[in-house]
Amino acid sequence: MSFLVSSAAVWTAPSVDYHALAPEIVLAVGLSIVLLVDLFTSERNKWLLSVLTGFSLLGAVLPVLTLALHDDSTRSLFDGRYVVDEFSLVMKGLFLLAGYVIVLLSSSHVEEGDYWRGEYWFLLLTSLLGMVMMSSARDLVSVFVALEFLSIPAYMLAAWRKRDLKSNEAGVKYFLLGVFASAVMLYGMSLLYGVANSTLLIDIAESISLDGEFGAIQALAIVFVVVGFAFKVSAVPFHTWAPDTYEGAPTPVTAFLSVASKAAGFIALVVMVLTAFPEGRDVWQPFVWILSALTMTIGNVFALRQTNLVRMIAYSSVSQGGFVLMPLAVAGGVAGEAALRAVVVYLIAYAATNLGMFGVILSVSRKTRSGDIASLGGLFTYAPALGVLLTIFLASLAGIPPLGGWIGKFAAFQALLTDATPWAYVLAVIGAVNSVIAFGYYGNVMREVWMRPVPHGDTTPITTPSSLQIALGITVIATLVLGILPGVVLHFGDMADLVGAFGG
Amino acid sequence: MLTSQFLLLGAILFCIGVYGVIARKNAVLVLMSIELILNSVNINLLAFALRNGSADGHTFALYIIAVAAAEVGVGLAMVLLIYRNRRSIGLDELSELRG
Amino acid sequence: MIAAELLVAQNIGFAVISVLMVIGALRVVTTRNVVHAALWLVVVLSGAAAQYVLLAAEFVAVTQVLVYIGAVMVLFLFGTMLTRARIGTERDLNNSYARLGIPVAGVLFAAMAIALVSSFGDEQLPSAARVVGVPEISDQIFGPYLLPFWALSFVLLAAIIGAIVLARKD
Amino acid sequence: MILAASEILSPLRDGWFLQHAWLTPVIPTVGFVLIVLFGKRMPKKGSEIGVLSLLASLVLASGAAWQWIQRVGDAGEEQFVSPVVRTWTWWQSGGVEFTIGQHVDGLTVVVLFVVAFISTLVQVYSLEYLRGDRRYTHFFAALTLFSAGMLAMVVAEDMILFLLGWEIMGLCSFMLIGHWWEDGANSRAALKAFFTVRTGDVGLLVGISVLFFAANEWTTTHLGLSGFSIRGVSAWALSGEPNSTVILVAAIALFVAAIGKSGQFPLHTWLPDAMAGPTPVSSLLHSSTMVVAGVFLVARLYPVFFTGLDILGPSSNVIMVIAAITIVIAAALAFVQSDIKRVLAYSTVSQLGYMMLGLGAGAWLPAVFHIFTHAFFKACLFLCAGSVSHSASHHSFDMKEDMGGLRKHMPVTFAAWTVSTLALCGVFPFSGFFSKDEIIDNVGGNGYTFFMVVGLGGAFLTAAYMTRATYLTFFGAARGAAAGVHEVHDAHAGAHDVHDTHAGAHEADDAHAGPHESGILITAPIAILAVLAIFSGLFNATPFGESWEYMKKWVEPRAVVVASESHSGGPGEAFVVSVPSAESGHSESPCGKETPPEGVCYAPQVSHATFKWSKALISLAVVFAGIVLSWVLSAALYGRRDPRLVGLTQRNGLARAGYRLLANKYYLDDLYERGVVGSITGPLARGAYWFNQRILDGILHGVAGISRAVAQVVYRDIDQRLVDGAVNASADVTKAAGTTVQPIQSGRVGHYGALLFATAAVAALVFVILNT
Repeated sequence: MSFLVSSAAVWTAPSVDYHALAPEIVLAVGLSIVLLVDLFTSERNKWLLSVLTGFSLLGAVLPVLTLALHDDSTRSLFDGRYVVDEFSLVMKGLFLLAGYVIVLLSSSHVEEGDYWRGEYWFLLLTSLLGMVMMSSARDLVSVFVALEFLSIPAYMLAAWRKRDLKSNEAGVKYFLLGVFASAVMLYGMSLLYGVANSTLLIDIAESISLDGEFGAIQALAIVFVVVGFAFKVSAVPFHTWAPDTYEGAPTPVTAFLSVASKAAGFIALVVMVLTAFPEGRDVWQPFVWILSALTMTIGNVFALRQTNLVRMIAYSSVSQGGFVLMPLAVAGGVAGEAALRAVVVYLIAYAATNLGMFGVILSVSRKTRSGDIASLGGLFTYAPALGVLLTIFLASLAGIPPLGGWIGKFAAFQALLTDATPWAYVLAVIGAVNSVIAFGYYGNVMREVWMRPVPHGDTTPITTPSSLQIALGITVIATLVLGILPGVVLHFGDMADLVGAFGG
Repeated sequence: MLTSQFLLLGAILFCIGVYGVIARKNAVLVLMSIELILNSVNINLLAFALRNGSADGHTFALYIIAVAAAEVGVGLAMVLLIYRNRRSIGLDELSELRG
Repeated sequence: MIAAELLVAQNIGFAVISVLMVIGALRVVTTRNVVHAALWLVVVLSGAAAQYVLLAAEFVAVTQVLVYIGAVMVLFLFGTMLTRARIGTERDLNNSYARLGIPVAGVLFAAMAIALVSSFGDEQLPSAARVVGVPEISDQIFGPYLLPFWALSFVLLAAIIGAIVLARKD
Repeated sequence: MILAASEILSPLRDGWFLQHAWLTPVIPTVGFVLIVLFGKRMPKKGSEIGVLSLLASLVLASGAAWQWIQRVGDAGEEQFVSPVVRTWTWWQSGGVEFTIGQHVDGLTVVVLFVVAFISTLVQVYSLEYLRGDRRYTHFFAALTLFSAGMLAMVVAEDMILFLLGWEIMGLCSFMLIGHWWEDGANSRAALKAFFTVRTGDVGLLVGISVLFFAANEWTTTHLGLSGFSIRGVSAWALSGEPNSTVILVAAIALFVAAIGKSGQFPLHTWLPDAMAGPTPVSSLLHSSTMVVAGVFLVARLYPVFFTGLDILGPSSNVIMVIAAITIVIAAALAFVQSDIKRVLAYSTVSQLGYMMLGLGAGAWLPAVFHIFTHAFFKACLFLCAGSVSHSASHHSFDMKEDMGGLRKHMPVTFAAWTVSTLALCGVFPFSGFFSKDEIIDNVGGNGYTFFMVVGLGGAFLTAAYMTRATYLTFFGAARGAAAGVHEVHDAHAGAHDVHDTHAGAHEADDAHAGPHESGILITAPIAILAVLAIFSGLFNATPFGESWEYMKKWVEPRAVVVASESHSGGPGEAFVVSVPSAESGHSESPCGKETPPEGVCYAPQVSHATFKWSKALISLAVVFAGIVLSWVLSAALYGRRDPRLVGLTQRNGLARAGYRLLANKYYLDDLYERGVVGSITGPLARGAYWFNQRILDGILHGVAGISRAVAQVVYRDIDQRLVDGAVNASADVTKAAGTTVQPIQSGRVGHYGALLFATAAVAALVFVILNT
């Protein structure tokens, strides 16, 4: 039985840099506390859990800051399988802060609906922990586990309104398609492991760049891996779940999916293509190019014909995803760093704007109890503050300066023009045309808000709970500051240098 | 033994699984088809582990098995949920959300 | 010579198991009886475990038997029972557009087969490969792959808690 | 040579106002914020903040203009008067520094003054005009923000700030046109305007980007400026460096933006619809300020167009062609309008065409001068129209139904209107004569005889339609509301195109009163503008000799070669390398003709036609012919109801066809609606739908089916309700799109999965085969 003969060396405990892992540890402790406190609190005191969740997230921001301010800001753990670099710190900060805003958005919603509250917060934190982990994952196993880590709780959150058939449907669709996509991705990953004999992304990059070795198997692997993440970022034609899930899921969960979960998909995609396949650009660049063009266009065409507000936002966020993919389509060439910066900047600006958008929708739907765009009619006359906020967020999504969305679009186009290839120009033109078309549906909502009568003449004012007010305040300030002082966000973009990419 | 014989077996299982998830209406059967796909990935990984002479493939495969178990649990919970609400687990009937 | 004979035996074993697995898989996706499908799935999963043994991965093979055939299959059968599937044959298991799956699977297989054959062609698996033992796997799990392992525990915890909330009656 | 140059140099004075011109947009911005925050609680509902902030801007702009004149006075004859530039770093990205700052030169101070001046007057006018409006505060907030945006665009040092101001104006235009959104047509018009202009804005974005990437390297090394800087781009365009294709693309892209904003053919259709907004808005945004932004863009980046489109070259360029078409078709359209504001709107389109024509033909200064004079008399005309509707015609703008004979009731308004009309027609010695005639003169002088004839024809048409409008409004018998027939009017309310639907309180207020003169807050701005309509032409009265050409001295940048950064200290201030003989006006300066050997140019050498009374008399004759002919016809048609003319459009086939073409605005709206907008919202769906409707039906039903389809098209063409914003794509398109895309989003998991795997499979197969 030679099978049982071990050839392993003597095991030594891996050295763990606990400072580098501190954000994850804080979150893990936080979610355990939420789970335990949930057991011992009565129904009346469940509000405590949302506070605990918020504190866990803010608490995890602290180590992110100390890590960022530390001189040696790049830390590599587990032989480079888990890397804390500036890119990952920026993204961790984004996830934690976006998560905090989502907690604010959810709290009143969760208190008032018949939810399983403790478990809701627990799952939300779990998913965010997965995202935080995703930003540092630099090998196939970590990426895969982080992806499932952030997805599995999200599948269940989408179905969280248990008695609502639509919510059930949303959860089932999200779950099944998510599993399909991760199966395809896994198959691609198994091939990558096979050709590289390592799960480390930088080893894979080396094996793919071996001269003359690039063959069909590598192409297949790259396509499959990109498909897996294209699902996560709801790129057309892998977007089909997104509108259905966004519409059916509880609205705060939709905000979570459309911002945080999508951003996680994007950073995974960025990390994979830039650190693992830099030499495979002849495969993923055209593929992402096509996905980007399709995503922008189809998302817009569908959004134009929606009457349901959340569904329209869903398609709009599909279309926005196409804009984030746009710089990635040229990321393999000279525009690599510009593309990385554009993705980071776009994600930050988009997160602020879209979360604010959902904040307004949540506030308004507390009164209207309807998802129709028409239910926003005359919003300005009875809730002027919400009307103005909604207009700001819509204008930002449409890319009108000086609001945050503009700087994102600017960075994306800058990356394309830096690449200066005909295909980049064509994509830029497609993007420009789409950004005009997009105004069609954003403008339609603005018109409802400003220039339409109030449905049923019901002009009772809207009472917005204070948590929502805080969330709206944070997001609108972020949207304005990002647009007016783009230096702030572009600084993050410049800083976000990705270890392992660009031969570094 | 050839490397490609195991890989082709994996590919066949993968494609049968893909056929299954498209063709099947019953949610439990769709979940079973997904298991076929995940097993094909594991066959791949272990064949490569033998080919490359490294243990990473084994570890990866074990992690996939664990995640697959979690996914089946979640999937069946959702199936029970829709069964309770609709008295049916036909996925095709879940088409209220569309357009 | 001895090695070559052994390989013949392994090849025959591979062929037999593979045929069984493919038949089983086809029955899983075509049978009209949910319980039969589950039983055919057991055939495929056991076959996979046998293949793992052939691939010198006995620990994974054991895990496969324990987790899949032991736990997952029981889950499936519970799921089948709880959703009151008929024990006999059912007509309504397939979509009206089931045939759509054939071309999709066909094209997918074509792409995979071309890639696999062109890249690995007639490459032999090393006959005297370094065998990976359990200690080595554990060294990996508790060494470089520690963090995903730690994460997996949270994934399973989340899955259990979420599944309970979703599945329970309230 | 350096010694010789330094002798003619003297330090140029710049005072506090020039240094702080950037405050002009900042003050209204602050005013806007204050109105939004506290407006409703103020005693005058925030309007006082608006008026005061604009007044402050006006003071600053006037001060800057005064100091600029002094600065020019300091300069030697041939010295380049460098703009007063101040910049601050805004942000840095990817090695590029983005600055924000002010760039004050002659063009800036002219437009700055005009914008601040008209904005102030219009705000004062609005105090009375919108009294009691339910969104009074919002109106002033939007108006103030608009002024801030426009002023920011005018003082912008770089294209980023320019773009910012440009977009803010677009947004405010949208809000102001839709101010009375209770009428669905108004909000549709607002969206249409915004969408059309945004379509053009893509051109601006593209143009700025192309310029940046083409010029940045050159500007950084030679001038130490970024590729967004207006000075940098101008110098680059004249340096002989640019690739001719690149700069052509940039110029065309920018011109597309100018077409959208300035209502040039074929994107002019939004401007008449924009008259749905309150009259002060039409007066400010849609006649005198915002719509000249496109002209301003061309004038501002003139070197780019000069080089890119080969202005002054042997053949005509795209600017002139578009401008000529615009002049003629818009003037012709003005004849068939019965809404007084629409007449003025088409007139504005036509006059913008003149400005563009001037720029396209190398007559930079006359075009800029026309911005200046046109602003006064056109704003005055709009305010007069508003005054008429406010006090005499019961908020109707329909000249045929509700006006007539008002000259006796409204002496001030009538006098101001007449003066402004004469200015617009270009009658000596009113202001329009000096600017418009200069444009026509210079177009001819630069060798574009055909376009000169077009300009003269346009002048004839202008004179004719303005006479018609004047006759209908102020002469003849009073009709409808002007005659005090309120009941009849109310019954027909729905039949009129556009109505100012004021708050009920206001209606009741003057419902019993007959036509009367408006209050002082309305007549005072009108009177001030009328005075300027008479005299503003004297700022560049070419007929009176060189000494009267103040504008040329103050505003026109001098085409001299200036040492660039790499040769000396600061751009512009250092020394003059070569000297043109400016007196003769004909180019000896190498600027724009060939690469300057050392140093850079910031402006191309343009020529000036010498004024001849003989030429001026021809154009005056044309104008008088137009006025007289139109007066006779109008008196016959509308006054005496001459049977030979009344109903001519019904009887005579040719006249009928012509009238219908004009009445339908050349079917352009329908072209947009069906062609452009429809194709954006769902090309495939539309194609499928079209195929289904036209081809299949056609085959099935034969000729009868086709003719029915054609009849349907005609019916829809006539139906103006379909002339709609881009958003409201017709219901059938949406329905067709719905059926086409249904399979993609069927809601079935199996379909979704099949799509996912099928795409993965196809992509995999393609890339596998490519890499095997």
